Amino acid sequence: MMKGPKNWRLFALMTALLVFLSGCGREEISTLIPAGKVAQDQFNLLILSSIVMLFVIIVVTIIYVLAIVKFRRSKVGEDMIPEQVEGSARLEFIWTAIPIVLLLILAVPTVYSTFDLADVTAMDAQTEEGDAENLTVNVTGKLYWWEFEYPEQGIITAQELVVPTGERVYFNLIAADVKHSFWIPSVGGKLDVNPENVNTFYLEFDRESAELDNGVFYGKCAELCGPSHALMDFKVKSLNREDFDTWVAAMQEEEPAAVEGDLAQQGEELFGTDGLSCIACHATGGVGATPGQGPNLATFGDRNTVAGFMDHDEETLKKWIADPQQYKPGNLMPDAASLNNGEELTDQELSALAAYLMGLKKEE
Amino acid sequence: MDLNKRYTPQTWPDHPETATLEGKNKFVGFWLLLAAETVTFASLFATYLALKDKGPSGMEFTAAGLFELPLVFAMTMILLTSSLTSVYAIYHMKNHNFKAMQAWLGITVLLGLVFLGLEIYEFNHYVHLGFGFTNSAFSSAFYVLVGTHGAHVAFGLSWFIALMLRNAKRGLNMYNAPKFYLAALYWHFIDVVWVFIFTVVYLMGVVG
Amino acid sequence: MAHDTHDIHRSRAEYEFVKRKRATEMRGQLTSFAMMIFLTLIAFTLVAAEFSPYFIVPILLLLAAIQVVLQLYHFMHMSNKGHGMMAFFMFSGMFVAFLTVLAMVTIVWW
Amino acid sequence: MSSNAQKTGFGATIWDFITTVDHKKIAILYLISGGFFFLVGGVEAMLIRIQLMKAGNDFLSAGTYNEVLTMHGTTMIFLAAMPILLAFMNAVAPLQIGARDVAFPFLNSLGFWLFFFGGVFLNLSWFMGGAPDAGWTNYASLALASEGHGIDFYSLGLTISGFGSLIAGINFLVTIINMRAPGMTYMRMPLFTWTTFVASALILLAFPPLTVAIFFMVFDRLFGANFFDVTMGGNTIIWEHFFWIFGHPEVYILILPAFGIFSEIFAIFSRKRLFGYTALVFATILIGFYGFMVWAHHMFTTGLGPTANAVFALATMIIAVPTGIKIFNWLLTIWGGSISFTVPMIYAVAFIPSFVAGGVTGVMQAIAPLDYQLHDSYFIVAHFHYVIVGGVVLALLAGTHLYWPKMFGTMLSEKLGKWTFWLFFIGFHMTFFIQHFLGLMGMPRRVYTFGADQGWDLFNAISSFGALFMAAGVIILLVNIVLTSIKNERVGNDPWGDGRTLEWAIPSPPPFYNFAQTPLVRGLDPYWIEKMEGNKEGMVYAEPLGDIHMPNNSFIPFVISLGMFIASFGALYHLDGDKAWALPVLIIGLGITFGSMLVRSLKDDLGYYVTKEELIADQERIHREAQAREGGKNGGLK
Ligand code: HEA
Ligand code: HEA
Ligand code: HEC
Ligand code: CUA
Ligand SMILES: [Cu+2]
Repeated sequence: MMKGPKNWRLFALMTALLVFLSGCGREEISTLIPAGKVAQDQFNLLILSSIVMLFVIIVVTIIYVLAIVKFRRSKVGEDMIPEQVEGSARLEFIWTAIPIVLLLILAVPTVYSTFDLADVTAMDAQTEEGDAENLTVNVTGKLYWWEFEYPEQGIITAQELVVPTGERVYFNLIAADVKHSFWIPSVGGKLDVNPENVNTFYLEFDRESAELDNGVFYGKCAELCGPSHALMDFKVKSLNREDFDTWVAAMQEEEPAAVEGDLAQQGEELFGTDGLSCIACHATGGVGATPGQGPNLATFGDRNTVAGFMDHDEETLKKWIADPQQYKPGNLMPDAASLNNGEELTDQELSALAAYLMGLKKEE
Repeated sequence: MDLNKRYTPQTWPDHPETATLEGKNKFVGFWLLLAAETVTFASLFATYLALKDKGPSGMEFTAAGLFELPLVFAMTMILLTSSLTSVYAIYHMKNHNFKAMQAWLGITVLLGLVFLGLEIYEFNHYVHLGFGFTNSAFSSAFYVLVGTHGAHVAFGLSWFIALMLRNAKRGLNMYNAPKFYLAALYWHFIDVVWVFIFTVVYLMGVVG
Repeated sequence: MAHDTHDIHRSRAEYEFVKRKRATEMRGQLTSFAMMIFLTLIAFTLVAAEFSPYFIVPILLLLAAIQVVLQLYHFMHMSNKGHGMMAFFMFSGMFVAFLTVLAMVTIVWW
Repeated sequence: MSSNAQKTGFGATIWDFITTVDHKKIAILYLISGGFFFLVGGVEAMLIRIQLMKAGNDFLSAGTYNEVLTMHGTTMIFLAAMPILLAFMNAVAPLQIGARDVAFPFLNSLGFWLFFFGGVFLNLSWFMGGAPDAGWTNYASLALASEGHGIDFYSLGLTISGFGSLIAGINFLVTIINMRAPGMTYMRMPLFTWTTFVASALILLAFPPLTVAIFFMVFDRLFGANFFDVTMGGNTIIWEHFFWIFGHPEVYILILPAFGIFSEIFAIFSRKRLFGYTALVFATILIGFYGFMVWAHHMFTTGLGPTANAVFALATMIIAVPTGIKIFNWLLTIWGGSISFTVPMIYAVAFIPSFVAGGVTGVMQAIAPLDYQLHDSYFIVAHFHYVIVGGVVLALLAGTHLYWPKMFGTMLSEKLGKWTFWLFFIGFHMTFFIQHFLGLMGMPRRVYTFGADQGWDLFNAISSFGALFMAAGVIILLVNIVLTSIKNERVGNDPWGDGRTLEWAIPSPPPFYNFAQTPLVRGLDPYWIEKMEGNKEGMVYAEPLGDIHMPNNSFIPFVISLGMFIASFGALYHLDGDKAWALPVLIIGLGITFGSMLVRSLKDDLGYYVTKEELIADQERIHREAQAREGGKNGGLK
């Protein structure tokens, strides 16, 4: 509703400060610290409706407190029989009319915003050269992880969404198994990820995630989808357009960077078809890959987390590979032993895999 | 209320179904049940419409290709007629003419049985064609909608039969008159549902 | 209280009168029945004649609606006195039914 | 041949309750079993709060948490809140309209036993391979994917108890339509009866869609149908629609009777006629009516499109208007009254700000674009616990205190009652107020754990701490009940001293035939009118003393329900394939059910008469007991 980016950015900054001071959550995830137009619109609605509601509560409270103070039996006398009033048409009218007015105040921005936030007509717009004008990301929700496909750029990644700042990014959402819901609280309200149909909406990212404490926005699955629903997190990196283009270019490189170090090379071997066949589920290249059974690991080294929510270090990674079920109950990755004919991997083998995976990077 | 009290056409009240409080309660309660049934069937119809012709890719059967009208036409005529015969039964009930009522109810039951037989034949036929319950969302929705109606028909018939047998020797009294009346109401309701089934499922299905 | 009915005794004449009234009513029912059959015939004929669906479907639904009214009001006597509450609940039921069907045909697939 | 022959002994009492068709005893059955399930649901709530007490807690495993969460919601809504409300409806509504009984005593009993066996069946899932784990909403894609039999327990259990609710709904509707005493016009009915009426109408029209959807679920999971199987052309959104076409009216089924209870309380303890009675009645009807047109506000993020979202957003907001009318009329009822702060009244007074707070957050959620942020976050959890706990549960607690003397003939301790109130009330706000902010800070609901890096630790700890207070309050209530039952001081007709409606004109507890003579109602609040006119009897009569027709007790409702209970096990295990006993069990169960139904319809059951002589004797006994009480101590408040 607030027009003009400058104007509302200031507003956003002010409110963000305000809210931050009162300790309303972390900036990576709080809806109270909006970091994009959609979240900002919604935040403004929150403020507007809160004011209206506060007014309602205050009116009720005043009447209420007066009544219970003035008319307690100890005050009016034990034997007092009050007048048996029937009602009052005028009062009925007043308390029908005023709420209606309040609701009308809410109704107008509601309808406006509902249509505004659903406006994806520009999604398929093309430049004169026939390129897409806007960035579109196809999101697939899978049992406890997220896949992000950039159809125009021909790249696929997982767990970490990378987006440019300052422009609309359009999303196509679909579930591969059960229903999920795609939510980046500080950037904008959620949309369900249904198994039967593609849902479409847009978001705008107005802050570079590098400015944040943890360097990423937090994304969540907001629809109960099984035991590990709570852990179906993803992270969002918003880069300025330049950095974003660099990232895309790096992803588009056909040749994966050479694997460095003996340990990592051993890891690569283990990862491949001659080893444990991790590659059967996990692609390691950004381009040409098809949607996979497991997350694309091309950018694994750049990530902030393992499996979307755990610390990004080798120890954790080793533990995860050895026994994923322990950390994310019900997820679809087999433990390493079962890939290794029932034998536990040695610590050395795990370290090798970890070293290899940590070396998979696209950013510098 | 006295079960053994004998009535003659002259002492038989105008509305025997609501002449006692019990009767009136049953009567109102039954109408309410019909309102609930309306919502039930609406839910089934709504689902059917949403899932019509939906199935796995390459699905073989759609409404337009499957349904055959002559059979449905016959079923419709039979059920409509049975609705009329049950009206006759109630007409005689109100005139306190027990024999005639039983006779018309008998006809109603026969027609109902034929209808049910045809429906079973129809389902059987479809299954043999390969259109089974588990084939597609469409098939599930179709069988559950029409099957639920069929189950209602079966229940209505059992109700009629039970009433006729139970009261065969007793004649009409204040205790069973509401029951006959309600069974007839139920039968009409089943007919109403069928009107929508033949319209929405079969006719609109064939039209496409 | 109201558990027992008041006994009524009608004179022969009264009885004959009521009986005649019922007979007339019964003829009305027959007419309704004839109409139902007729409407059904129209419906099936329309479909057999293969007109355009846009033309047929609304008519089919209209015909069905008329049949329902006939059933409810003539066969099920919903117009009789003392049916007010029942009619109210039936219509409420139909209202919910209508909303349900409307929702399922409009906003389930998109 | 009256059946009030005094048999004693524990076995006889149990048998009496199993076979009873007396609405007052059925009310007690509902109260006990609903209360039991409330404790079960409450323990589940405590487990939830313990698990979420701190970040990364491992008190419950992920799978178990989902089961606890699902069973908490399902138990509280279907097996605790609704049955306890049905208890009060049974205990009070027929008395309020001057009826000797409900319209269908037999069905009343059947409704209870269906609910009971459905609830037991659902809870047995804990011991038979796992409880349902797809949330109380049981969304289809997850429900179909759920392993084990949890979801099947949910489907079959709710089907059975759903039939029970439907029967109860029809029963109350017919009772109120047909059985009102002479002079009790619709516009003289007490508000609790009115809300019972509208809530029953909602039950009548809202349960069928749920039943249908659950049948689809059963067909899909157990018989290979494809309603929700996307790969076979099915559609999971159908489930969502049906669930909420039922689910939204369901929350009004809960809140309307609660409104009714509070309406009674406000009038009684302000000694004042309800302000704007007519407006209150029409607001109730309107809420019921709108309740059917707003369900998609639970689906704003499903992707129905902006048009649907906008329409449903506006429709939802409208409900604030009739609800506001009620709030303000209550305020004006106590305004100018003489307010006595008894325990029920404290609850009623506390209800107003709590419920308004919950209601206004509801309206905020109705703003569709804002709901994109709020949906499935803890803000929602805060909203609905504010309306449910701050509205419905407070009403249940208030009603328990208010109607306890009428149901059991003895008063709960006011002192302990106040302890319960304060602990519960403080705990309630502490637990749920803070959850609004958790939601706004990005915490999704239905998460079994959360990381320490999300900034939610402190608020969750506070929330969990508050829940302890609620538990303490509930435990004191239990103590209160035990102590009063032991003391068992008998009370008279009108223990609160300011009763206004017919139930306070007859003894506590009322004799099994309720009214020896049917009362004649001369206006709104008939008992108050008679009292004010100095009528010692408290009633004028519409008929002379005469024989009263009563229904016979029956064991059949229990057996019918038991049959369905047994059959459900058969159905549930039948498709495991390796259990040969399953099919026979299914058939035997259905056989028992249909067999006993057949017995019922073939065997005439004409009831019996309480003769005039027996009545006179019984009235004299009641009179003697009252005299004795009067001589000793005056029961009741003063
Ligand atoms: C007793 C139960 C109860 C009651 C009474 C209500 C009452 C209302 N509810 Fe609530 N609701 C639930 C139980 C209840 N709800 C539950 C259980 C859920 C979650 C289900 C789940 O997902 O598991 C839910 C979820 C829910 C949602 C979905 C949120 C989401 O999942 O995204 C919405 C959205 O619109 C909503 C809205 C409302 C509204 C507008 C009211 C209104 O009726 C409130 C009206 C009252 C007032 C507004 C206060 C008094 C009025 C005044 C003083 C007048 C002046 C006021 C104004 C002008 C604003 N509710
Ligand atoms: C009537 C409805 C009702 C009631 C009364 C309550 C009452 C409570 N609820 Fe519940 N709740 C729901 C309906 C209800 N809830 C629903 C529908 C959901 C959604 C489920 C879903 O998402 O699917 C939900 C979800 C829900 C959640 C969210 C879980 C999640 O999303 O992950 C939480 C978390 O705090 C919660 C907490 C509580 C608490 C602390 C209470 C307290 O008020 C409870 C107070 C009661 C007690 C504390 C009883 C104490 C008993 C004892 C101490 C026992 C003593 C025992 C003996 C002597 C034998 N509830
Ligand atoms: C059957 C398919 C499958 C195989 C084989 C498999 N994985 Fe996975 N893997 C998955 C899935 C599915 C996930 C996502 C789990 C989740 O987050 O719910 C995953 C997640 C991961 C992650 C975390 C990804 C991230 O983005 O944070 C790593 C690392 C990983 N796997 C490594 C391996 C290694 C190493 C092997 C071989 C030893 C392997 N995987 C074998 C399916 C598989
Ligand atoms: Cu995916 Cu929750
Ligand atoms: Cu709702």
